[in-house]
Amino acid sequence: MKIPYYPGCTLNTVAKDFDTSAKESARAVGFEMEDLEQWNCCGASFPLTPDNIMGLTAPAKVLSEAKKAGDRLTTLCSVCYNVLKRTNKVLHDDKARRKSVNEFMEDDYDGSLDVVHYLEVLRDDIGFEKLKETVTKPLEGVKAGAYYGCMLLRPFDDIGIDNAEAPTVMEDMLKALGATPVDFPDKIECCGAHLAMNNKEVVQRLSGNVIASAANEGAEIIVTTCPLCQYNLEGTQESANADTPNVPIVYFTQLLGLALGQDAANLGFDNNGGATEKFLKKKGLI
Amino acid sequence: MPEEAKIETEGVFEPKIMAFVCNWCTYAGADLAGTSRMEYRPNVRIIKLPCTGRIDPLFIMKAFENGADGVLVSGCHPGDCHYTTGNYHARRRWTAFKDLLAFTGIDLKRVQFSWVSASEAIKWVELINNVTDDMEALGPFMKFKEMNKKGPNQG
Amino acid sequence: MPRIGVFVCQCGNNIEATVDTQKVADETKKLPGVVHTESYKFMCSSPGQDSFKKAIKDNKLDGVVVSACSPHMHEKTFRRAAEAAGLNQFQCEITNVREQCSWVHHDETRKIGTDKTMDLTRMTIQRLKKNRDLTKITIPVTKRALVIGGGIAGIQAALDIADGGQEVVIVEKEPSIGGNMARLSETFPTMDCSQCILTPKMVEAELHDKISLYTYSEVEKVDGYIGNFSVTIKKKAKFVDESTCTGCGECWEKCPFKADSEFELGLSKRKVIYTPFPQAVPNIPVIDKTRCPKILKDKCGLCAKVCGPQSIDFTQEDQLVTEEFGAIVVATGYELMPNKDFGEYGYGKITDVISGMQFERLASASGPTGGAIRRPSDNTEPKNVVFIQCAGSRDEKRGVSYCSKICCMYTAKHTMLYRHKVHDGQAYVFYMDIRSGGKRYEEFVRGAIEHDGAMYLRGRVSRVYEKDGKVIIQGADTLSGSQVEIEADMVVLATALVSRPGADTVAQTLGIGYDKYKFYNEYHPKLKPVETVTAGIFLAGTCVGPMDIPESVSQGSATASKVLALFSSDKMAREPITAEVNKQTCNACWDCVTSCPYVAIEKEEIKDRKGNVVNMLAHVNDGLCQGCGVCVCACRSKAIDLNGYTDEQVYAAIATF
Amino acid sequence: MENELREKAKELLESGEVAVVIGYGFNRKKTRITPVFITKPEETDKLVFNELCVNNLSIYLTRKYRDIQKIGRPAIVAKGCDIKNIVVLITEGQTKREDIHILGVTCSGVVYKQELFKGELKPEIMPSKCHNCDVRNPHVADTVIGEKSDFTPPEEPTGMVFDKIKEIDAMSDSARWDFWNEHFNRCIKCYACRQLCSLCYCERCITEKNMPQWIETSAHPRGNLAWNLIRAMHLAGRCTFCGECERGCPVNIPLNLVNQKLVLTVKNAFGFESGIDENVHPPMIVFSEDDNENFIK
Amino acid sequence: MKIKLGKEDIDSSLIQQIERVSGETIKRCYQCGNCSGGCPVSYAMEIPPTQVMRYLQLGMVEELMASNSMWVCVGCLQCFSRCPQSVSVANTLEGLRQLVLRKGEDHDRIEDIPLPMLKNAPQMAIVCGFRKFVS
Repeated sequence: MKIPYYPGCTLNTVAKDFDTSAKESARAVGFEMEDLEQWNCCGASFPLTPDNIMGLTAPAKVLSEAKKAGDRLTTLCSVCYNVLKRTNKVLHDDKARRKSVNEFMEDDYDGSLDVVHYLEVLRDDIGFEKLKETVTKPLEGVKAGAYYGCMLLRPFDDIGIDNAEAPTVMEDMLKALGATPVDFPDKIECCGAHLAMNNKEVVQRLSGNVIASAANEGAEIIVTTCPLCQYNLEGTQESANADTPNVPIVYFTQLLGLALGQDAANLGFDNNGGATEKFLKKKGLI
Repeated sequence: MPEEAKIETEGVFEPKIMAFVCNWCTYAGADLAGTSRMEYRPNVRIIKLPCTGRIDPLFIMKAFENGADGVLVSGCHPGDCHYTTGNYHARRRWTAFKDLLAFTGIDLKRVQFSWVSASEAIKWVELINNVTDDMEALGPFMKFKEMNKKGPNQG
Repeated sequence: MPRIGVFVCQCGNNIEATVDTQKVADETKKLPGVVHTESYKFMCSSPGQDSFKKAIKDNKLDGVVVSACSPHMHEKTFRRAAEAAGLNQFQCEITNVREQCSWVHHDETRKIGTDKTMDLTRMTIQRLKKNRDLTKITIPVTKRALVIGGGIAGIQAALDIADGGQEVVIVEKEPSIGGNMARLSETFPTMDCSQCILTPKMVEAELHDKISLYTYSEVEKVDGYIGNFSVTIKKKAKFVDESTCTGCGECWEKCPFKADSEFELGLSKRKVIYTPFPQAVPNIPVIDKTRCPKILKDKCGLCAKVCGPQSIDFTQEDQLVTEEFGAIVVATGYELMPNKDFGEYGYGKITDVISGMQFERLASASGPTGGAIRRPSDNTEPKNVVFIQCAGSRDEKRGVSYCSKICCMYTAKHTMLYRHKVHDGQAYVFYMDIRSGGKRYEEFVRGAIEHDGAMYLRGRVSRVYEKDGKVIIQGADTLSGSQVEIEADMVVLATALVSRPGADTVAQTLGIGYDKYKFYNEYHPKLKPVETVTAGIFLAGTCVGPMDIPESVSQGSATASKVLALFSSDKMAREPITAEVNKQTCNACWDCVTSCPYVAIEKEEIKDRKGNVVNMLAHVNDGLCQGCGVCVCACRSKAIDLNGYTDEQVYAAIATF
Repeated sequence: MENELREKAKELLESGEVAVVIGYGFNRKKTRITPVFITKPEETDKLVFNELCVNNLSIYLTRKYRDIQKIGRPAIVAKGCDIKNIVVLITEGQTKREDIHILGVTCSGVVYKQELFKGELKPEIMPSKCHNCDVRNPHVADTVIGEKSDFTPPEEPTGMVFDKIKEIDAMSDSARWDFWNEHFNRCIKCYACRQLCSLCYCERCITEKNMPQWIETSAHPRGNLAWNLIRAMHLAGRCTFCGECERGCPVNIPLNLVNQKLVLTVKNAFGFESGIDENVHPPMIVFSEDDNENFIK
Repeated sequence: MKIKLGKEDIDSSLIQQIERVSGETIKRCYQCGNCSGGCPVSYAMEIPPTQVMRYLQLGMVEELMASNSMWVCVGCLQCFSRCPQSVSVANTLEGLRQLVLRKGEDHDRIEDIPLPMLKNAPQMAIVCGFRKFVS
């Protein structure tokens, strides 16, 4: 099975390791992610004002390209997923906006694509049972807190890949990998996102809350799906004061790659800050 | 103002729409729209019948013959019929009749069917506005109007 | 030439504001056959009706059109007046120019309204010209009432009808009557113990010689019409012989198997042979056949062994009985929206987040904790309790858009009960508005705040989660504009009151209407609040919508007065809107017979003088025909027509268009 | 086969089981096939059956021909397709199964019009119904006469009528309207369609009801349209596609198209085929709660 | 604080503009407070979400423009997700931001962003940030 894949800016550059581990893992469980031939940045934010047609054109361009490659498109980054899926829905449901957007495009696009997140492919196409069978290095004894953030869940009617208040898809994946998922209340709270740019105080507080909440429930490691969450949580962890619990942050494809037997050296743990490698060594996983 | 221009401005097309509705659901829904002081387009003339089961295809033919630009047929949702099953019978008749009309070349936008319950005042208002818009977009229903001009068997 | 009068009502300014009624009167006067027209401020007022009657007599009118409000409002009024003036009442027709014209076309120039009124009135005039004199049909009345639902509304209705001397059957789905009220601890605003005031009525209903209780029973099928309903009732197998059981309790004492108690909302267990609560009426247990090992796999049977009067009968089967009734009171009550519907409050997974009804059971002296407030997770006394109002109510996105009406009051009551039982406890209430309209209600809420120290926070709770054995509430106090976090021991949701599951099926069985929340539709929300559009079927209590006990009781009594009025004579008159067969043109194809929803059309034998059958023709039974007109359309030769909605009348209206 | 038929007819008349045999015979000049009503056993030799017997004799079982019914219990010579009409008549109470004797004849197709027959039955002179016939062996009969046919109809109905329906379906609204108007405008309201149809048995036809006059009786295009459409509606779920209406139309209106269109609708929407089982109610007077309603808003 | 209220405040063209741009109907908000309760950055806002909606209902746009609320909102949609009236405060605040940005008034300048941030942060943060803060 081949699924066209949209890497997005971050996963194509600073977080390249996440992208390669995802592709390797995909191959291991039986599907192929094919980079789109042509793609551009999705805009990294879905325009919240409906009159903002320009904000829709960048993702529409991506979708239109993707349509040439097939009927489905998968993404890894939660933000890309959110932006593309919501834009797709607008173009599908709202004739007027579809018309306006298409005026700026070479090929008309009608919103007929099925935008799916990598996790959805694992859950719905492959199945976690099958994933479990493919695991070669079970993450035994790893108490992992799955952190969802906003973009994978909200708004539920447009994109929610799982129950908006009590999602379990990541926990189910972690279970399949042999880890022990730890539920924590703040797993659906915001990390501060783009405020990283100009409001460090808010980011540290929000990300700090997430880390504290996970630690309080006994998580030894936090798993993210969004490179920006990853960055914010990591940053908070690094500059944290003494009373913030020290919990390593990993991207979900890193753990996936590890459990499926990929070489730890290629998974980019060295970029996660020292705590991650130390933790994984302690657990005997690298 | 020159005479021609005057006629043109006055001659804004106001579609004539005939609605056959059941007494218990749609008629009551239309009443509720009134009680709630909602506003909708004035182009519809309602003929109240006890049940959609009483609505004969002949009524629809006659309405067109008499110059209706559109016909609306509306009653209780399935399961809600005051007479328990009248609307199911009606639904069967409409299924056949609409196919026949379409086969004869009548645009099915000219005959619309809907379920509007006694509590669906908003649906009623939207329905009337939409049907009126549809008829406005389609323009006067010339097919019957032209036919009316003809004498017997002039081909 | 007919002599028609047209009366255009101004309805104060309701019609006049957008319709020039005088112009309508003047213009219609010009129509052939119209001999008298007038416009009047309030046609329905008594001077209005007097002038209406006078005009009929003075002008020797043979038909009248009243262009006024919806026929659903005043058709009867004007038809009665027309009759008083000597006309056949079916020569009076209403044009609906208020609900369907003046109120929905807000054109200040009055052109739109006037034109449309004129059109509509013209259509009615032409229709009227084809009207025929009709006479009402009289039908016999079975003086026996069925009450569906044995909650407080149903009990009250039954008691009042029975006290009026008529027979009543109460059909109750559960093993005992009492309904939701039996679950309540104390009742606002008087703080009477619910069971103290309810059980005497339950017992009275049981002992009343005019009332029969069919508990553990459901209505399966309803045929017939007002005065003559034929109802099939399923009496579910209780596996206990009601005639011999003494209710001694030996069986349920000895029964070794337990299940979650429905009555206690899962807060405690009951036995597999059980009565739902100790004061059950009738005090006869039933066996839960889905859990009884004797029934499932022929093991145990202990209850039968210990039963003195040998009342246990494992071979009992569901029984269908069909009985005749003249009227039906529907009082099927309500339910609370399930806790699992509240995502941000933990989807019912947090044990210490409970519903208001569960709190009632905790506070009830006969409840699982004997009236002590204990939180379900660890049975400790909660010191901080947060009450969340509007859980599911006034939330059109994920719950229901309406206000559940009783929660403001019962939450205030809960905070009081809580403080009375846990003196050092603190109650917090998140509310959006406090709706305390009602006698002594506002004072009651103030008491909760001022006397019993409940902390009221105006805001909604955004999220509830568990942390370190506490329930954390994250919400807002909009009055101070701040976020609020409370570490509570227990949360009580004032969950929305919703219709019972299957309320729609019951409505369909009865042929009554319901809204999108499956609450039953009144005939008119203000003026006919306990009637339905189906004659002879009445509504009481929360099956209509949220209401409190006083209201439910009032409605119970109101339905009783309607039923007793119906039963006051042996026969009743019915609208003559029925189908009629033209015997000359009937093809005897029986399509009408097949399609009639009421089995109202029979095959009639036409005999010659010697008594030989020479022909068979369709014949409509006036008593059974409800006037839907399905047969009229089924008949290809148009040998059937529907009185009141004849082909000629409809044709005339279409032709005027 | 004719001998077999004559023998049986004779036997029935002789035994008194029936009073009349409704069948096919030649006209005096022996040029055309015409209905014959045999009441005497010795006249049964007049009965014929061949590819020219296109008429649907079931019409003589309706109330339109009371004088024939007065003769007594009839036997009727019927092809499978004609039997379908008889089945509908039984369903609709117009006759009783036990009151008639059906002499079912196996059939290998008939000509559409006798004039076209040049001594050989070629597919192109057969009506569409014969090409798709699923009742060449009579499905309801008291006596079956003739050799068993092993014809199986094509899965998808073929023939001119079906092709034309597809063609019309593909047209634009206005082209369809023009097509039908052109045809209906020719209608002279002679009601031959009605007279020939065994399912048009109404005591009083809708056009003859004049209070109110739903359908104009003059041959105005308006009334012509209403007449032809409402007649089609009255046949919806009943019409067996016998084709007599179109065959009889003096101005060649393709009535088979409208009627067959509704036959297809009824088949697709309600899974019903008329004339198969006399114990099943026709679809327009019953319903299913699950009927499709995607056209209803 | 005392406000003087008139029809012109409630129905001002500015309010209509905000409604048009944001696609939200301001009067749908019935001030339950759920958004403020769940908003992760409510604590940092000078005017918290529920009050934002109230200010708009009262036509107090100036006060909102002067506050930091619109620049603090991170668009996590928790407000919309739990709003019983399906109102999105996030959309409304974006509408306010657009009112400023579309006049060409930037909230942030690239020069003010620390270099390590520009170097190391995921591009998405920068792209998104610029969309929210720069015209």
